[in-house]
Amino acid sequence: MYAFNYHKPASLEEAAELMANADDGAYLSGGMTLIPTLKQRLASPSDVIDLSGIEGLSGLSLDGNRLHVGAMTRHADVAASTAIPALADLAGRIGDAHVRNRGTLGGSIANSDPAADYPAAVAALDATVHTNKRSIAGGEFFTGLFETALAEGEIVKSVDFCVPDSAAYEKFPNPASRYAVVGVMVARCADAVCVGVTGAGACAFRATALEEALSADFTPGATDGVAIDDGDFNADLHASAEYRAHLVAVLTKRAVARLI
Amino acid sequence: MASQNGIGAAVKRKEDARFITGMGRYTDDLGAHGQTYAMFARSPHARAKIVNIDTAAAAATDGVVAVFTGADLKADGIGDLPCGWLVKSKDGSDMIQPPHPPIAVDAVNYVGEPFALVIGETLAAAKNGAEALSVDFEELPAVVDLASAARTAQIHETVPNNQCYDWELGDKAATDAAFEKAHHVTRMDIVNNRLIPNAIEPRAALGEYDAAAGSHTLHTTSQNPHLERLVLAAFVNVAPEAKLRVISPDVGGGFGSKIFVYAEETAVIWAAGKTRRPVKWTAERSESFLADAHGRDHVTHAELALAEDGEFLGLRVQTIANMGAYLSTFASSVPTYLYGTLMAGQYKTPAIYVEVQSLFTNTAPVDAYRGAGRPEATFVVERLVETAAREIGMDATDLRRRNFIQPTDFPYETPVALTYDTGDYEASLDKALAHVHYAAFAQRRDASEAAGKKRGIGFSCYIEACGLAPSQVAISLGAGVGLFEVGEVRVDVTGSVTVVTGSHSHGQSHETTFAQIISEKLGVPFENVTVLHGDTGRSDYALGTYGSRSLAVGGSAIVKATDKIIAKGKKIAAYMLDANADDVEFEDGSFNVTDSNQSLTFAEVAFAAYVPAKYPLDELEPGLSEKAFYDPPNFTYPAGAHVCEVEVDPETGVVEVVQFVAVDDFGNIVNPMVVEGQVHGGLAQGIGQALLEHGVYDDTGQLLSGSYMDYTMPRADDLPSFTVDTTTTPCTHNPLGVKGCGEAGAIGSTAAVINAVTDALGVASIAMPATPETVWRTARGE
Amino acid sequence: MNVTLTVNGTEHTLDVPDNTLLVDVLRGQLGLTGTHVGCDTSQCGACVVHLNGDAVKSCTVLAGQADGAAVTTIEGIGSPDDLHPMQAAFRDNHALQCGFCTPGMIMSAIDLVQKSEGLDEQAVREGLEGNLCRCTGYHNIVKAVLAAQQNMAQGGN
Amino acid sequence: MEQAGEYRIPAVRKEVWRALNDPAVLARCLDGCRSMTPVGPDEFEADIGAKVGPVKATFAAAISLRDVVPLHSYRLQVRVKGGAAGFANGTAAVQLKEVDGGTATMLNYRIEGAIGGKLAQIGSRLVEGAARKMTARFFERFAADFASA
Repeated sequence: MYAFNYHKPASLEEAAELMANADDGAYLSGGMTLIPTLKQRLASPSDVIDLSGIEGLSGLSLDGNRLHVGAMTRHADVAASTAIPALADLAGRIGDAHVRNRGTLGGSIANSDPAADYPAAVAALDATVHTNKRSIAGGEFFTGLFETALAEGEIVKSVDFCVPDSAAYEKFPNPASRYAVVGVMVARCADAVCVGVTGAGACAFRATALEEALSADFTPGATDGVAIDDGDFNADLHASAEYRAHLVAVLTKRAVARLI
Repeated sequence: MASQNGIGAAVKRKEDARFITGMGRYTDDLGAHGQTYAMFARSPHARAKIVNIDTAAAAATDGVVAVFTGADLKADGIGDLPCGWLVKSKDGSDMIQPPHPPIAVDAVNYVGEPFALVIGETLAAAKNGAEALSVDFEELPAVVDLASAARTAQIHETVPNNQCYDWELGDKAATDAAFEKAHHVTRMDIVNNRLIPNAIEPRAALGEYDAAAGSHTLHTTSQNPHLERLVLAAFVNVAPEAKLRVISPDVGGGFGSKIFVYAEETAVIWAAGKTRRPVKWTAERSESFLADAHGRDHVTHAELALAEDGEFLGLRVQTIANMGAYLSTFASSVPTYLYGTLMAGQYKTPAIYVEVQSLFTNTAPVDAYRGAGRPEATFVVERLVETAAREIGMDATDLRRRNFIQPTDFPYETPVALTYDTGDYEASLDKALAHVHYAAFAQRRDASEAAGKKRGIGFSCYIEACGLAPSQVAISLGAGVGLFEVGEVRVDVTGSVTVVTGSHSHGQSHETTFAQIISEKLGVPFENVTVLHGDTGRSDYALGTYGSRSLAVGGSAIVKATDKIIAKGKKIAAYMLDANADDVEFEDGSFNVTDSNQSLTFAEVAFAAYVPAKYPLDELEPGLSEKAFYDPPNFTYPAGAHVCEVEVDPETGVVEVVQFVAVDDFGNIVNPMVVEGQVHGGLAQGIGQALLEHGVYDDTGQLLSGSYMDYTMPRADDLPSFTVDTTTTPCTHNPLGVKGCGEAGAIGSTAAVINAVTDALGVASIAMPATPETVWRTARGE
Repeated sequence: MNVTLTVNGTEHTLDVPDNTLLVDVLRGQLGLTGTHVGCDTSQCGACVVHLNGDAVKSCTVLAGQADGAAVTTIEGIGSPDDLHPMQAAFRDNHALQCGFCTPGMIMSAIDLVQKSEGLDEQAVREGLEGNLCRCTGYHNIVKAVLAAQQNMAQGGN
Repeated sequence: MEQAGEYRIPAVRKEVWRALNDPAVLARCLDGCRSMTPVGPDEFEADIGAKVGPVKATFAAAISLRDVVPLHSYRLQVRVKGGAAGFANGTAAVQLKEVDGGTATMLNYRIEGAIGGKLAQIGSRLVEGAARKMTARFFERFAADFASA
């Protein structure tokens, strides 16, 4: 690691001010991506601003049909929650036990790793991302490869998820890293069917063609023949774009099968 | 004596007490006063000329103690890293060994090759210094694809066509004739995927120089510290042998990759002398991926000729083996004498001809990795046999039985230069089939089919040549060193025993199994035996641990030394009891005079030897400490039957190993618990090769699977629990009747898995590793 | 900067550079070399310790993040004369060979068993996915964890 | 790693060609480019701060134009050194064609690239996506430059 100044501010305001005053600051939540990157010397922030000292950023609470999850809530705590079983299931499949004991929801979505699990839920569960400045609709949050709608220095405070009538998350893990090669969350809220996909593209997205097919006929067979355009899909050692597209279909079908 | 802690007992390990409490001492746990840290600057290019290295900024970096380039080592007389086995080509010419400077001088030839060494007061300072090096590389096109490597750019000036050697074994004419009369020929193209060993402890070295004594001490993660010392002294010229002590403390796994003498420890021990400061280096995993010797990596065409009734008539194998950019310490022997010689397998194939062309590429050097040559040979033979059975419509186990070497055939001389001493191959197969409930397989397959899955079963009846090796045989075939082992048994004054062995343990449990041998042979309580290893300052020159040899060769040396102890003890006892030495027997830890009730305990005799109050000093030296060197007369031949059952999800291509049975014949067994553990670990690596692991370079020579993000290590949830059992035909030529068990799991299992996957899919072949996408595509007929 | 850690029950206040990792404090400053480093991408699990009761990879925690926390390392759970049931189960089931992954594996396994009830083989295998072992093929590790689960339930730690 | 694509640019070919040879335009369109300095005929040096998620590295790039056929095509070669992160080499073959009776220009590109060092070793899963993003962003901005002009 290169040298940096470590800060543990006690408030969002203090954190934002530290960031504003830093030459090149980086927020640290769970550190599951940032710290390995620093260890590889692939980033050299002047200041690392640890958000874990800020009160009130973690915990889950249910408000009507919205589940409110603090940004610093660890994956393990979401995995142990009961309000949205599919979200708990998703959180329980992130990384490994040690990642789940440190990694946070806010850190995960702010990073917008194309292979992270949470973005599938943000896409599928009509989420709203609350920051220290504003609220951002889940559908507009992820904008590209490691890119989000967050402005420079903006901090995620919490995420609200719709509590669906039913939902299921299906994940095809990368055999080496255990990130999602493809992850699909299928959720039913009232009449709507949402299909959030992670791993396949540059960032999480909703598979609208699959949603339409499932809205018309919520059966595993309904997705057969739905074309999934893999033109912009990721490709790496473990999975070609074509295979990822195939997995999107298979995992969607399996998620639907679990829900009927 | 049927000792509770003797031979054959599943004794709990002595070494565990420190390992489970965090008190193990691995190289990186050590430190020295005034220690500095080494960082190697490594080539980002697969092939480039080094036009210039400007070290000024690096040297001026805060906390940097010294900066060394390859030229500095060369100027100081540091020699090249040698390969210890000279292989000759078909035409009788010697293999071509390109110069391999520890630190690159004029050119770099693989990504990760070190071209400079920066010593810092802290690791961060050394890293900063390494980043401040300004290097002018002239990039050149890299040679990466093995199949075409002989026809592309020439990597080394001295190596035309990038060919190290073009070797053959067996009778070509007889084999060709066998194919002429064949009723059926099975032909296969096989790629044996490159693996990266990945012992969980990364390599490390701590070099110290004692200016007062003019001597060097190197603590390092070596499987054979004596070989390390020999090479560093005799070939690399770091220091005279007597002024260099190499110590391997606790070592966290090796699997072959820590046999070799590498650039890093060479440079570290040299730099300690130059800087007069202790120098420490510990690999980061990213460095291990780039710079540890890799394993396997063959491209093969193989053919099996069969008679109408399934009798094997002949086997022809053409292999191209990847050496990587330079010859690692034993690289040349792996695809030749550890590969071609195993092509008979368990079968009476009368004519075999093997050709191996070994080529250089701009990739990390390739050398022995668990099994070393024998897994590759087994994969060829057992894939061919299974495929032949399918092609001729015969049950794969029946075809094997039809061709097995029978118990009455031993000693059996193969057409590829080995003489198997003993074995019973059907016994292992029978037991394996019983464990796997082969008869009910069809039902299980139907059940899977009904659930939308495809189930397959695959077999592998392997043989290996272990206990490396008879020195005379090995030296006549090009080995540069003898391959005996030394064992020293020091009886302490009070009758406890200290054993010093040249075999080094990096997980194999020597401290336990060797103590069991002593306990059994001398009747000394297991707790009173201490085993020391891994230190050139403690044991005589010996060869260390590899090739499943520790027990068969190292253990045999200890038995020989023990026999000497007993012989001397009898003489002492005879004197003390006023009896004839020929009348003294040693049994259950006592020296007894036959036909009398006179007896002395082992401890009493030991005490008398060291406190020679009444002692025949004119006939016997005082003391009770004996040493023996053991050079085996033959290899040992562990063999067995592995059966794998898989269930494939055709929709995703995911393969689940639902059952794995390994029945092995390791001869006699000293500690069945340890043996089972060795088999389990080997199976994980063999299954890992089949389904998960792959060292992948892109076509410019960049290692793409260079971290645990992309190199798929087998994890707990990738594997099933194994069914492991044994049969026993004792080795006929070593005193313990043991054969060795360290590599069997990795040798036998890979072919069984791929045979099962191809069975499930109903295809002739599939690329390894059979990853989900590969399986999915294969299932779709691509 | 100063950090205060309670390691294996003893409080230490240490002056460390801001970019120090917890594992380096443990190994380098406190001499607790039982916690190992086997990779640099936070995957192998050789460095697992308990941080305020949770298993974490100490190579992926900054010393500053651990300020004020209680850390338990392999050295803190038992000694050769008084083994933790998990340590004893590893020995009794030959769940280790070279011993390098063992401390992290044991620390992960303890956390797994403490936080779950009625683990079966598959759950243990999944629960250990963050720890690599190259020697044992995991077979005996799984056996050991299941055995320790029994013993820990019967009043062990 | 290869990519290809085309953009319709609402400008006459001469203007497009001029822009393709203007370091200021290239610098403006290249993500993270902090400076682009001509160092010889068809040779430039650039400082590029690349950011892919948490990875942030500064690269010194040497850019040269090869096989220049004025108004028609060139190959833009980029050689990048990124210190600890590694290196990247790339070539963009760019062709221009008049369309819509010469009122607009079709820009056709084919990119070949290779990266090395730590980026390739531990980041291979992201290489293609990151390269695609940088390329797309470059040509989008390049095209947009004309649309807004």
